[in-house]
Amino acid sequence: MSIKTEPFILNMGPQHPSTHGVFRMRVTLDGEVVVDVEPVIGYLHRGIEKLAEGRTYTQNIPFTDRLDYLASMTNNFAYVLAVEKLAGIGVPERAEYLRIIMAEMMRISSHLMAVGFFLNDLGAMMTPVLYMWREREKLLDLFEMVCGQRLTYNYMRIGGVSHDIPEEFLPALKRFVAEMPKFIDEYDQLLAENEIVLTRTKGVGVLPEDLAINTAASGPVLRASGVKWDIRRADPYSIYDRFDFDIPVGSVGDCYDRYWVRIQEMRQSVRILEQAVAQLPEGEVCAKVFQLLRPPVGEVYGHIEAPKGELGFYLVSDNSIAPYRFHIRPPTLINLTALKEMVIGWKVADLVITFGSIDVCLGEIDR
Amino acid sequence: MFDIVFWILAAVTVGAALAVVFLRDVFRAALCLVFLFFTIAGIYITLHADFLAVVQVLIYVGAISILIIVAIMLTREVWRGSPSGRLRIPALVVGLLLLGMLMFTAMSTKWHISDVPPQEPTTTAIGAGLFGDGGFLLPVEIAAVLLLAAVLGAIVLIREK
Amino acid sequence: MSVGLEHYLILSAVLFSIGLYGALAKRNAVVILMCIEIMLNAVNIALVAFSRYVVPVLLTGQIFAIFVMVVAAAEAAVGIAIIIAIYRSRESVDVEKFDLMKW
Amino acid sequence: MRFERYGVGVAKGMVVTFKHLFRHPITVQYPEERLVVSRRIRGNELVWFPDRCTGCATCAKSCPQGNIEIVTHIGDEDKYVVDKFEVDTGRCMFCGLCVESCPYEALAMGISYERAQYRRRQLVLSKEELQLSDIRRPSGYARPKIEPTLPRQSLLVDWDREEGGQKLSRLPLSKKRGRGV
Amino acid sequence: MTYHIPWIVFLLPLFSFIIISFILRPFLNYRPKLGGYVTIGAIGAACALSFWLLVEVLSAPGHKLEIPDIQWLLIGDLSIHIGLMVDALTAVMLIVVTIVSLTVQIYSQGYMHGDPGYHRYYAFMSLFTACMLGLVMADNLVFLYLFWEGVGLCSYLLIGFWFHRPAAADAAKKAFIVTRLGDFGFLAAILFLFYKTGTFDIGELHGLAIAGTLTGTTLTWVAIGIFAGAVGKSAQFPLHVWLPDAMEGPTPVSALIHAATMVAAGVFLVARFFPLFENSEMALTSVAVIGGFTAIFAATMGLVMTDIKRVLAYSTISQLGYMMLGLGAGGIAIGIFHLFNHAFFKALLFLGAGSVNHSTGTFDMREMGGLRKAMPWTYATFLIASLSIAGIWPLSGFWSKDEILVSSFANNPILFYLAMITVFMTAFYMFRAVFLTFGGEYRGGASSEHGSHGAHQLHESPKVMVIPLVVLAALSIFSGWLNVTGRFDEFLGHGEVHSFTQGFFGILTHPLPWISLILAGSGILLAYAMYSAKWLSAEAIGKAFSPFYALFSRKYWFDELYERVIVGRVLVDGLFAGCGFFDSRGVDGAVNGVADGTAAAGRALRQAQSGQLQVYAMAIAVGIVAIMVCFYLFG
Amino acid sequence: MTVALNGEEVAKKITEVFPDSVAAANKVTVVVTSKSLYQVAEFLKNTSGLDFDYLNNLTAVDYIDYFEVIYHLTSLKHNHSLILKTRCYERDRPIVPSVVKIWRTADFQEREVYDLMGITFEGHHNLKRLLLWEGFVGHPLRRDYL
Amino acid sequence: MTLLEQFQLWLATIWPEWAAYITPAIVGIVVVLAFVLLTVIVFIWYERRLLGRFQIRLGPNRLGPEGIFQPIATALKVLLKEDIVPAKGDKLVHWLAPVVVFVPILLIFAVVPFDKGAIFSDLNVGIVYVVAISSVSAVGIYMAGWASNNKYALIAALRTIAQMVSYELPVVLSIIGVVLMVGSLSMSQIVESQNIPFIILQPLGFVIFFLGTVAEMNRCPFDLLEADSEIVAGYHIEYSGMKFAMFYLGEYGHALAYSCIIATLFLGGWQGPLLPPIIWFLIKIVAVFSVIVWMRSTLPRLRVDQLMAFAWKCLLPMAVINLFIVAAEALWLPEALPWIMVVVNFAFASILTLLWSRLFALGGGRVEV
Repeated sequence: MSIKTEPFILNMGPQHPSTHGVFRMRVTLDGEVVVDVEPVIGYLHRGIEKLAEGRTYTQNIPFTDRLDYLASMTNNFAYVLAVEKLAGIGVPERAEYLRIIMAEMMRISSHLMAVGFFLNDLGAMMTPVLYMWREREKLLDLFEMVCGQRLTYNYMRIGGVSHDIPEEFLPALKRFVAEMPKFIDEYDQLLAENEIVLTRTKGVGVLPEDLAINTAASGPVLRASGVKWDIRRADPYSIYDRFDFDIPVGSVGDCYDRYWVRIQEMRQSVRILEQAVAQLPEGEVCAKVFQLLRPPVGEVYGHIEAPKGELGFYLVSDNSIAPYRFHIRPPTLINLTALKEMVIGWKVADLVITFGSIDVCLGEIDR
Repeated sequence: MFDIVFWILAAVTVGAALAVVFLRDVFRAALCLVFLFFTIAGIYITLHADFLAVVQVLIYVGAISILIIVAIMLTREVWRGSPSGRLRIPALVVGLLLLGMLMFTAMSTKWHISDVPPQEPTTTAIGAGLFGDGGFLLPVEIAAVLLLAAVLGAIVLIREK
Repeated sequence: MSVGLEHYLILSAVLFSIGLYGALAKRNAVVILMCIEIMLNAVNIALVAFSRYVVPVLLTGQIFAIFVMVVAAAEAAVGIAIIIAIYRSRESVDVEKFDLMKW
Repeated sequence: MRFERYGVGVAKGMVVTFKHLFRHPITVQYPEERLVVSRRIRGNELVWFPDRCTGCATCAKSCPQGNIEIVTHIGDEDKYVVDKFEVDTGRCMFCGLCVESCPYEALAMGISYERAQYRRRQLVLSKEELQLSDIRRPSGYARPKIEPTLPRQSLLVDWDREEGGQKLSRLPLSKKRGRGV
Repeated sequence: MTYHIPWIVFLLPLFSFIIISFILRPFLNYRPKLGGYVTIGAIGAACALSFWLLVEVLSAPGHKLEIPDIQWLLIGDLSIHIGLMVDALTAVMLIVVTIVSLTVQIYSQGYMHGDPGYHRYYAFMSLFTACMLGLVMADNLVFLYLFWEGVGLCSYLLIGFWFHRPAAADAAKKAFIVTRLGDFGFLAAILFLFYKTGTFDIGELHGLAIAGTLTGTTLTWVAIGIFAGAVGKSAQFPLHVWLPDAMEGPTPVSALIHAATMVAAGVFLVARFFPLFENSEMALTSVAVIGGFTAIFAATMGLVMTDIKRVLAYSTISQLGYMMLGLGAGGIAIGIFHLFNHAFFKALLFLGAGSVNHSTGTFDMREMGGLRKAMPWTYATFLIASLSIAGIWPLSGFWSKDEILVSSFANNPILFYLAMITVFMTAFYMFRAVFLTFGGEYRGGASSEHGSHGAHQLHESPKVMVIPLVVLAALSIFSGWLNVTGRFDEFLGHGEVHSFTQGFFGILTHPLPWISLILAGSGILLAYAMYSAKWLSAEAIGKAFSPFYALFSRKYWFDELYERVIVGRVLVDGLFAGCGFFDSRGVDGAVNGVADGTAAAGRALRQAQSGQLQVYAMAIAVGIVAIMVCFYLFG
Repeated sequence: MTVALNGEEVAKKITEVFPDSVAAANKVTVVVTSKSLYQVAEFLKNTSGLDFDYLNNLTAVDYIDYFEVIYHLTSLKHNHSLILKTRCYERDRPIVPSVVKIWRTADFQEREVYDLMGITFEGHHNLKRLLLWEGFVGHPLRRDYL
Repeated sequence: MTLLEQFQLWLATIWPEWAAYITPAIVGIVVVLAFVLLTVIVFIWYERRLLGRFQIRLGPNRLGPEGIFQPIATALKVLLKEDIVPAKGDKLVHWLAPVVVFVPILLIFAVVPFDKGAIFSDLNVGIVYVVAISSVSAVGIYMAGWASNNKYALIAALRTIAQMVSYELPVVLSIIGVVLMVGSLSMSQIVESQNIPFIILQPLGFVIFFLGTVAEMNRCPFDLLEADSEIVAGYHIEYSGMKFAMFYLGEYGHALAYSCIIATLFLGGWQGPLLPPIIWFLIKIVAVFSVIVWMRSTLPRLRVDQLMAFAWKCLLPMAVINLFIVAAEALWLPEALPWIMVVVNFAFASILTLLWSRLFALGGGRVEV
């Protein structure tokens, strides 16, 4: 039984605590029930794709930092991989390991934020966020130690990484890797079994498997829907084929599965870190690459498994020092495609958590 | 002491009632109605009916006024205001006539005023009166059924076909 | 003259008449409902006043007032339900537009 | 919602928060207490060494934003004399590419992080302002020689480290007041 | 404490109904079995308490428990009490009802498994059991009538349980309407009785009848009226037509309601008012005659039916006729004793049929066959019941049926001969059913239609269905032995010592049992010859007696008679048309004249009806003021 | 490891069903005419053995003479990939059929290309500007936009 | 005889009647107001500090010793802010709403017994008075939501109505359980009759009352009116300055008031050994408040339909059952053996919790549109 009401339109955002940035959803509500959602984006549009056409390949690296600013090292990684593929440049062994260490640390850091703010969207009053922030701060300390910044790292270089790690880095990382599983257990204990969380998230915002594939959802969102697809395994880049890790897969594709998949991926990342730290060889960290790189004419699409999904760079070179076309395939914009299907019929509160469970980053959506 | 309180309350009550009738903004009229209910609770206290006063607040302020406010919201007639209809003048005449008659009756009748001081506290006495021997047990049951029927009826009326 | 039964009765009469005027003259159905509530309250005042001054021992008037409140609650619920139901079909709560009972 | 676990899940969570009630807070009482920043910190300023600079403008070319404005004329000994060396730190994104590209180590990142100003204009640093001074010191970013001279970074990982059977619940901090470290 | 037990016995199933339908409702979606457990628990407890009551009654003086009444209604001087009475008759009926009900409910756990209306079924069954218990324990006519209609209602609901099937819905309506005809007589009798005596209390009525205050025509009419109710409910001629159709309900329902308990309520009713009947020769005779005639009449139709449940239905009608005959000819004890035994073996037969259906998916005997091997337990129990109903020594049917034969022989020889023929027929059609169902080869079941029940899928029913069969089979064997020494008759207050109460073997020294045994044996033999050994061709015999065959198989055209003649001609063409004529001309003419005048006036007056609430309210207010003014001016 | 299918082989398969649809093909890419794009896309998605159910990326490049719209396809089932391209030559009003009905994911990406590159996707249910506001003049990612 | 009444009697011997009537009233009002405002300020500080510690932060600690003056600074800051009224809002109602929210909360303290006799007015209908008065603030919240002319505020206002009305029922039913044991509606008598605190005698009633009041005062996990992640700040989204401060004070005043009521009804009020009664009372309200803060720091929020379902499907039936049990025990159990009741009630509480957790689901939530 429902009482007939007239639908009204609510502008959620661009200033709203749960839009994780400047995102706007034009929501049509019938009472509290969501009837229609239309994402309105572009508030953070900076035209990076156009800017990049006027800068050298190296100069573009800092711009990639500003895409998904919660995982900027991964963006560096994807970009330099694409350029290396375009120009055919090899990377020293140590640099490969360092890149993977950084990428996995970044994944943990990004997932910590995602899970924390997802729980905050559920109404858990900052506590999970602050607990997870504590671990993220430890990682940021390490990043700062390596490259001097806490948010926009600009660490990867074409042909390797910019600096070798300082000597106190490895002990600190080992210590982090040793204690991190304990903290993940604590997060699980904090809210993973909480009845309120289960009720709020189980069965809510379901993204069915076929729709997930058809909307090209990627990353944890795709895996939560039950598709075992991880580019690290499916199309191994860098040296991911040397590591032993599992791909956690959800079953239903609801908010809880996405939450669960992220928690499990953190555990797997810790596993990869353990192996990488143990195998880290000595040696050079950067191949000799000419500063004003001129890759041969051609095009390349390089994609990696970023924390939020498949991050792709499509580069076209005309043998000049700047890319002819520089296109970014942002994972979260594409993950948002199915938002409407996921939330229709649910309440406003479910819209918020479904959006939170997709884990968007507006820097990347708007570019 | 009670006299002053009564006069103040009576004046405020009548003022609030007039506001309910004459205010154009329906939402404000409803707020005045809430206020009216409050002052009537005060009048009950001057009549030594403390339990009734609390019940007045509980039922009228806590429940009925909220119902009315929700109704105002759902019908969205606030901005159209509360105009008077064609029957304004006849209604005024009839109202005044009735007021005259009632006041005449109240003044002219010889009431049998009892000298017994009022009971206090009234809670136990009302309880005994309602549920005790020779009380109003059956009317209470009927009132319960009435409420149930009203709730069901309201639900049936409101629900979509 | 100190306040006595007559004062309460006159207050009740005044409130009742105001309520009656409102119920007869206003066009908004919700306001009419509010006016009916005023009338019921006026009656309650009279009942309690009688109870206080005429039969202070029995409290029958107060008990009656409680029943009146029950009826008022039921009336408010059903009345508002009716108003909303009519509002849905007529898009208005103007009683002058409610002429379903005509002929 | 079915409380399939009779509220055990809720209770577990409450226990976790209760445990945290007795852990030491990780808050740092800035500005009285400060964390020691990384030796490679890219603080929000640059340090320019005029004596080493040849005016080759490699830094200006490598800057993605075109922030570095450098004007030279050819002076004695056929060397460039730098007339103007201005960095607009309001537009700078502190990527460090200029520092990395400088062949003579004439440019370095600063270690300061309290460089807020009231006017945008004040963020444009002139040749004089950019030079080494008490309040403007270079960091070890891409300058391996400077790096070991700086204090060890305070790490949150060490927050509850046990040392000699005793639990450190304090971060290693520098308690010095004033700007910079 | 004893006084509470009847109430508890009555209230347990009622509460079970309330719990299932109102309290458990939200859980039933994911705990469907809950309804069944509640019902079985309630009825099991009621059954145990019934035995306690029986023991109490046995030891009570005059076999009657005194239970204080509760005042229910007070209208003027008339006070209607709610009260229960427990005497020997009630105690026996309680045992019958609770045992059969309990076994049927347990059986239903298996039979109704997976039905979407599972809990609805149990709710109705609980309600039925409650009503039936109330009916047998009621101590006044109002209460009795209430439950009388209550069981009718439950019967209606349960026949129409699968209401989406038109046949079931029609059958439910038919049952309801036909029994209402009889109930009309019953109601008239109650009202007449009250008009004459001013009391509803059954005990007082008994007293009045025995004391002779109530005599003559009054008594006869009252008795006939009550008997009309019994005829309707017990499906006696001529109101028998509903019972075969009632087989559209679930089989356990047929077993409980349309075989063992509710249809027997008519017999019980006659027994309950037996003091009234006793004082009216004519009433007693009509009971016997109707009973005897129904017995043979229904048996003839049972000979030719192909649907196993219909065979059993006609057999039920026939056996109920026996009971009536027993009541009319012999007295309470004899009729009730047959009721007692019949309840067990007939319930067993129905449950057996249900079990067969569970396996084959059909009720048509022509499509069964050869189930003996596949369903040994069902076969064995079905056979026991068949032997019992055929009256084979020493099974229970023998004892009660032959007792009826003896008493009718003494009372009315014509009825005795009819009854003797019925014995033969009973044996024949029952064993026809047994041989067709269990003997020979499997003939495909419902597979001829949708192929889901191949021979290889034949299986014994689950344990939960078999155990009630076994329990009932045991009762079908042994329940008759209760009266071997006449204890049962004595208990029910039947004074005279019968020739049939001379011990287990002593009975065989009489000639009459032998005759009936021979008749029954020849019936079985004939059935064997025709349907098992195929010595005689059933078709040939059918052709030879084709007029009879047609007569029997078309059920004497009774349905058509009712449909065409009574409903079509008498009611529609006669009564309704006459009324219609009077209505359209006489009444309407007058009405129209008045109406035209009124309409003209109304047209003038309706201007006042603006349809606006406030105008009316204003009129009221003006009226009040006017009245007050008048009061002050003129009062 | 995702296998990049040989464009020429795939082109052969396509021409078997849709002759005249392939404009060019090389080792990695298949270029189809924009008219037949929708049918070819449907074919690539639904043909067993190809099963390109996953559209990784959709973008466009302005080669001044023509626009090239690029579809990066992957089959999750077989773990192989293909680059599908189409070209449109009218600079004033380039039109390409929309593939939203085949791959729902093209929704935002086509809007983005429309917004920044000015290519109209025929059959898109909601072709509005995505990143820039309504009323913005020009399409910034074209080479001639300054 | 409360202390104020004694004071009044004593005054009447030396002062004229009217002055003797008014003075104690004023004194009482001042004392209660002072208590409320002071305690609220301390509570604000306490909650922020405690919440900080739960979240391994420090919380405000700069102003004064351990930051005790931070609420005052906050209040000053809030007071100095610009008072914004939405242009299309109803200005009068917008102004009135904070008052209507705040005043009833103050009025509740009139019947809170702080000590033996230390009660402003020992009404014989005390607890009904509390329920009646506290339902008034729902109107205030509704007014705020309405007058803001903001869709978020309106959603919050609608939620208020639903939530307050729904949770009032279980709260009142669990109060009746207490009243049945005491036999009086007066708050002071309720305290005096608690030789064993009712939390032990009626654990289920306590849990229902506690959850119901947490919902009534809109605290986590039932804080749907303010749900900042969904409807931003709910009904006070358009408030700033002094008016916002009133809401803020009102919220903490509400928490304080209900802590007092819970302490009075279930924890034995001011009763306790050794320490002076007022200290016991303070300890109890702080304990209750700490639990509320603890819940706030841990639990996420329910969804609106689950919230309603929780009231109607869980709390209400359990409250009814609890009431029946308590009534039966009050009738039949001998007065001398309260411990039997404790055992029985704990057993019932656990059985009911088990049953409800097994049998009741709060519903899926998805609506076909």
